[in-house]
Amino acid sequence: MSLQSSFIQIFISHIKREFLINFRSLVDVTSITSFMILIVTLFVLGIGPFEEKLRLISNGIFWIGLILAIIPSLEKTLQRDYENGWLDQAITSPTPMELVLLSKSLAYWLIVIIPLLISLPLFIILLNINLKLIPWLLISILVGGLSISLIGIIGSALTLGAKRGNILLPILIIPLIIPISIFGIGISEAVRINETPLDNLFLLIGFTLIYMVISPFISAFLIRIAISR
Amino acid sequence: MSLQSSFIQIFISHIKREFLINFRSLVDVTSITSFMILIVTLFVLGIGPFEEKLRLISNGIFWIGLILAIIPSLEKTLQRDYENGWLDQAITSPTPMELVLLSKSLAYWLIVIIPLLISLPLFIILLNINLKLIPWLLISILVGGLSISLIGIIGSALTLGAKRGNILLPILIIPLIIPISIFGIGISEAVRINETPLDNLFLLIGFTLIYMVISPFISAFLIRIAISR
Amino acid sequence: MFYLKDVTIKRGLKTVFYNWSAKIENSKVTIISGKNGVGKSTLLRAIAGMIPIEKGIVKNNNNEIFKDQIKWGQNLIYIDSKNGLSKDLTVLENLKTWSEMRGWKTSNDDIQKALDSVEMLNHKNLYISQCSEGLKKRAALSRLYLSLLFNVEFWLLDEPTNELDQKSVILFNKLIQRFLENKGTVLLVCHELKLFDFNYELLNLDLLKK
Amino acid sequence: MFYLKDVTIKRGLKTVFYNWSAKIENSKVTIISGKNGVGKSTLLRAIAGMIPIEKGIVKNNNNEIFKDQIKWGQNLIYIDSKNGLSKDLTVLENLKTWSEMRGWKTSNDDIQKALDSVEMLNHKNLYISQCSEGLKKRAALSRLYLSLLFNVEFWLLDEPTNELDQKSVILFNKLIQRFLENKGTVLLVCHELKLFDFNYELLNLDLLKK
Amino acid sequence: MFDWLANPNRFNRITEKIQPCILFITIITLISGLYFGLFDSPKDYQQGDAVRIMYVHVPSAWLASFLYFSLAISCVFYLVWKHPLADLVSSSIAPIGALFSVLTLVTGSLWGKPMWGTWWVWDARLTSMLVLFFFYLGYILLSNAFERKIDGSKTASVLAIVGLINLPIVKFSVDWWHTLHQPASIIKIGGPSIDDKMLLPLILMIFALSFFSLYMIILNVKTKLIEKKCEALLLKSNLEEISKTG
Amino acid sequence: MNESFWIMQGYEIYIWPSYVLTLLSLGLLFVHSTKQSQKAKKLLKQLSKTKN
Ligand code: HEM
Ligand SMILES: Nc1ncnc2c1ncn2[C@@H]1O[C@H](COP(=O)(O)OP(=O)(O)OP(=O)(O)O)[C@@H](O)[C@H]1O
Ligand SMILES: Nc1ncnc2c1ncn2[C@@H]1O[C@H](COP(=O)(O)OP(=O)(O)OP(=O)(O)O)[C@@H](O)[C@H]1O
Ligand SMILES: [Mg+2]
Ligand SMILES: [Mg+2]
Repeated sequence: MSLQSSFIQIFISHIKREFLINFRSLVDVTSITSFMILIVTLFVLGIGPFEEKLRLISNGIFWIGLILAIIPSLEKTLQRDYENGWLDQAITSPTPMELVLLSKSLAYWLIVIIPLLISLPLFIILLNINLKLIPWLLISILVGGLSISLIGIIGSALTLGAKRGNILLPILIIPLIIPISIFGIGISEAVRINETPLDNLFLLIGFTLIYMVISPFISAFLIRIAISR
Repeated sequence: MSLQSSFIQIFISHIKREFLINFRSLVDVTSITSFMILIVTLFVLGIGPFEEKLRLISNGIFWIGLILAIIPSLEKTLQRDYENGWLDQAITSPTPMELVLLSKSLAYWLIVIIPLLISLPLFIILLNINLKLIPWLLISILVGGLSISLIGIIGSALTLGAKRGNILLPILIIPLIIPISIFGIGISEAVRINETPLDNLFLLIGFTLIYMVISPFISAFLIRIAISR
Repeated sequence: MFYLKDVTIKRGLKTVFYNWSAKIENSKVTIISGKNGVGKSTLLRAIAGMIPIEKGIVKNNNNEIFKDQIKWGQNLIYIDSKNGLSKDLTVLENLKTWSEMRGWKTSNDDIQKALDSVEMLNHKNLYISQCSEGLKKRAALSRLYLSLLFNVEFWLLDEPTNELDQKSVILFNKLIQRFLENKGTVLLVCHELKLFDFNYELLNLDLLKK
Repeated sequence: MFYLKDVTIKRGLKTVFYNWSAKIENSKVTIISGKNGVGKSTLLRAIAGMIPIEKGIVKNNNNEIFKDQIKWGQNLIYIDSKNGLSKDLTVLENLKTWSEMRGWKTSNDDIQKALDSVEMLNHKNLYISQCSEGLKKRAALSRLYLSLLFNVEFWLLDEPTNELDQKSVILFNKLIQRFLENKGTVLLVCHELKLFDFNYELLNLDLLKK
Repeated sequence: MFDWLANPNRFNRITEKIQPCILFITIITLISGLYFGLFDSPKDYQQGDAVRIMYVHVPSAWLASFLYFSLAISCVFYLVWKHPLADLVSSSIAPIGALFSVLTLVTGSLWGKPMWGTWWVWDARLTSMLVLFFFYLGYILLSNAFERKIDGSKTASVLAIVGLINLPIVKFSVDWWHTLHQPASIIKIGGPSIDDKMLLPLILMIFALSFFSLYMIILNVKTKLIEKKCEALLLKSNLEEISKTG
Repeated sequence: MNESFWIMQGYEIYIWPSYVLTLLSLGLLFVHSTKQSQKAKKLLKQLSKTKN
């Protein structure tokens, strides 16, 4: 029996670590949902709660909420692991940084997605979402959430070693996120106007797959630079 | 001649410090504007770029952009000053914490407001804002920005000591922000439909004044708790 | 005479001091020692006014020090391992903004001398993020020199010598000696007593807390 | 034999080492000393592979160590003042996730022993945010015990004794001695040489860099 | 090919010769382009004289996109083959490209006001140009946000390349987005049939701006090469001093 | 030059600014870069002089 774990085991242990840190209590689980509910509320109040208006933009609000729910917290853990020296430990270990980062983004995806899926009925009520949309919404949240995590980790890594990183981050990340949000909203819109959402869905999946492959490498490359300062 | 500075001097020196930290280079000045433009872009894409729709919600977008531009960065500096021990230094000094916090929020207000005012024409073009709205917009940004800073600092102080502060913050802060955004948007909406925006403006000013008085005390109280842990 | 009488201090849920008393002599150095986690830093932070004292009395020359936090703040410098330096400011800017925060009007000359007292003059324009650990500590300790000019009575120092090289330890010793000449009181947490060449009282918490 | 030949290492814009050479003997302790800011931590981080070596060769037993980062990572433990502990995890969880990250299959028994080797068993369920500075350091050093079980060859330790109390320094000495028995090589940065009761080579950067 | 050019000395030698030619072509094409654009081209039957803005707007738009493409390619060269000259090229391209994207946005706005009655619409072209500008901005800010130039170059290069994947998708998806909602409500710009007389100044201006950019890039790369030499000299004398004084 | 050329069917307030802005910024870029290049060349000369 080898004393050395396989990559899969290391991968799972990383996800476990993120869950330990971020999913400690019920607060953590509910907070993402509450955050999104509040964002939605803020928007609805900002826009004026008229049904026609709301129906026009509910998909947009949902996606922007999703983005705002994932990226800032993802950024914070990466920043924290950088500052407390945990990334130093990871880089001086036999585990490839790419694996660490892939598991981090997957963990984040799960951490955000699970509570959201559970609370989906709530959003359907709040945003008056058409019921025929539900299966599509489920898929697009799943896939889109993953790509948001993957892009989020690139963005955080980009600014980790930079001088005024926290200020730069949103400028760098929003342009990268735009396609995802368009495809995601496109799916819902297509269903709403009774067209096929499949092409948008395939585009979203394709994009996510690309990021799945490149994001760990890019972020690892960037983190090595940040650590070498 | 006294060797001791007056409160006003201390106050100004604090604002100077925040400017030193946060206004180091052109990056800082441009990035807030860029950030808001990108938020607007993201929203518009989320909503669908049709003029009638856009006109309905441009005020909402503007205010949400303002909130998102101020609070996260304000939160980050407070967090940073807590972690690097600077708040310890402030609390073991003869300067009242309240003064420190008031200057911090005012500094933040200036830091965000100045670039935004300069780039207001840009937003007017992008969001197709009616020209007759400009003077009202100016006032409401000025006043509203101040209250957002003041509330933001309460929220950041609330979560400083909390174990999972970063996730809690938005949940705590959004309910406090909602009235501000309602009044702010109310002003613009009133002008749009040719009613008097004065009542909303007075409410906004009144609210801001209240926060101006209570925010430093509340936040100082909260920070003392955070430090005592 | 500075004393704590029957104080109870909690840290989180843990009661670190319970009905505990101690005396600290003014115008002397008292070194607080004890094993890790016994409560040295807690004690210092409590005296500095950051951690509330649940029960008991803390008096300095028969004044309850926490009656007037502002006045107590005037009399005290607290430095711990966190240093309290902004990493986006230079060494010089950090010292300047710190003294301004305390409401002290310092001349440029004073600031220069303060930096010189810990041999940081050459490094004064380094951003804190570019400093080595020891340089950061020295930047933090440069405050002590300034405080000599403004009649501060207490220095509360939590492991100030940790990252210092031998030369800096000597400079630190000198600062303390000057402070003693000014009748200052030093409370110092340290594990390594051999570093100091001044007379000190020892407050060993391991023995005292039994 | 581990050696660096004509290395140039930069930190930010500053060239900290320029065409510099040194030898480090395997299976011994080498203490790196020197004044603040001379480049001790930089050297350690460069050897650990975190800071790139601009020019020059670093070889261990005639293998260029940076050819295979993964293999070099297997052979090395690096601990500095940042500790690398998540403050939202307990001491035990930190040690466990750390060893899992390295791909080590450790039994619960090993983990317990590791914690015991630095007397952290009583504190194992404390969150790092609740630990005193010294306890944090000890939690970080508990990794050293684990590494004894997994044939790690190098320990790179940056000021490991800083916050430790006297008892813990003794425990740390013991760990080093066990490692030396396993033919391990230790590179240790420290300002206070009197703390150690083992034989060591001294690498004084002040003298060497002239 | 790139390796061959990447030798700084050879680069200097070759560019020394062609630089005046480039400048000459730039001036000729610019003047004739301006002449045809402003004087000797017909009014559009729909837009009238306003069409003349096209001769600065479209070349700027075209160059902004083309330069970004070049920037990303040069970044690939830098990251993959690690040639320092490639970085100098990218960092020379970025500000010029950013300028052209701003010019596109501004002249477009100036065109849009008389044509559409509004300074701005959120259509695919304009939105993707705005995003392009932010990629340029991101590249510039990020490459200066690090203490060490080389870290900034590497990080920003990554951004530029990721941006290259994203840009067509942004453009395409915003387009897609529109057709999904409803047919575009604005005039389809630049139809297939364009008067030859309008084509001439357009092409001339495209040439003028392209050669101008080429000239500026070469000039900036050369300046940066010289600056690098200066830095190396300074560093050397510094290090010699250090090793002398100890 | 006849008047209608300058007025351009009332579009002049859009056309002239776009041309002027374009040419102006290109010109400024050119001047700035040339200056920069000359400065660098001067510095190099100085440095290589002091070295020898
Ligand atoms: C704010 C306003 C505008 C912006 C930001 C803008 C942006 C752009 C961009 C990015 C391109 C390049 C597209 C490509 O290469 O495929 C472009 C091309 C073009 N634009 Fe604009 N534009 C604006 C307004 C206008 C207006 C009002 C007109 C005409 C009524 C116009 C006419 C054209 C034409 C004819 C082309 C070339 C078409 C082609 O290459 O396919 N633009 N514009
Ligand atoms: N990011 C940076 N940019 C520029 N200079 C830096 C940077 N980081 C460190 N330095 C400088 O590099 C030199 C070496 O730093 P290093 O941390 O290696 O010192 P050290 O020997 O460990 O000192 P100490 O005893 O204080 O820990 C110092 O002079 C420091 O100021
Ligand atoms: N937030 C907290 N919650 C619970 N317990 C805490 C908290 N902070 C500190 N403690 C505990 O309080 C005790 C005293 O901590 P303190 O930092 O004062 O120790 P110390 O004597 O300074 O130790 P060291 O020598 O390691 O610095 C420790 O046992 C520590 O675990
Ligand atoms: Mg302590
Ligand atoms: Mg060091």
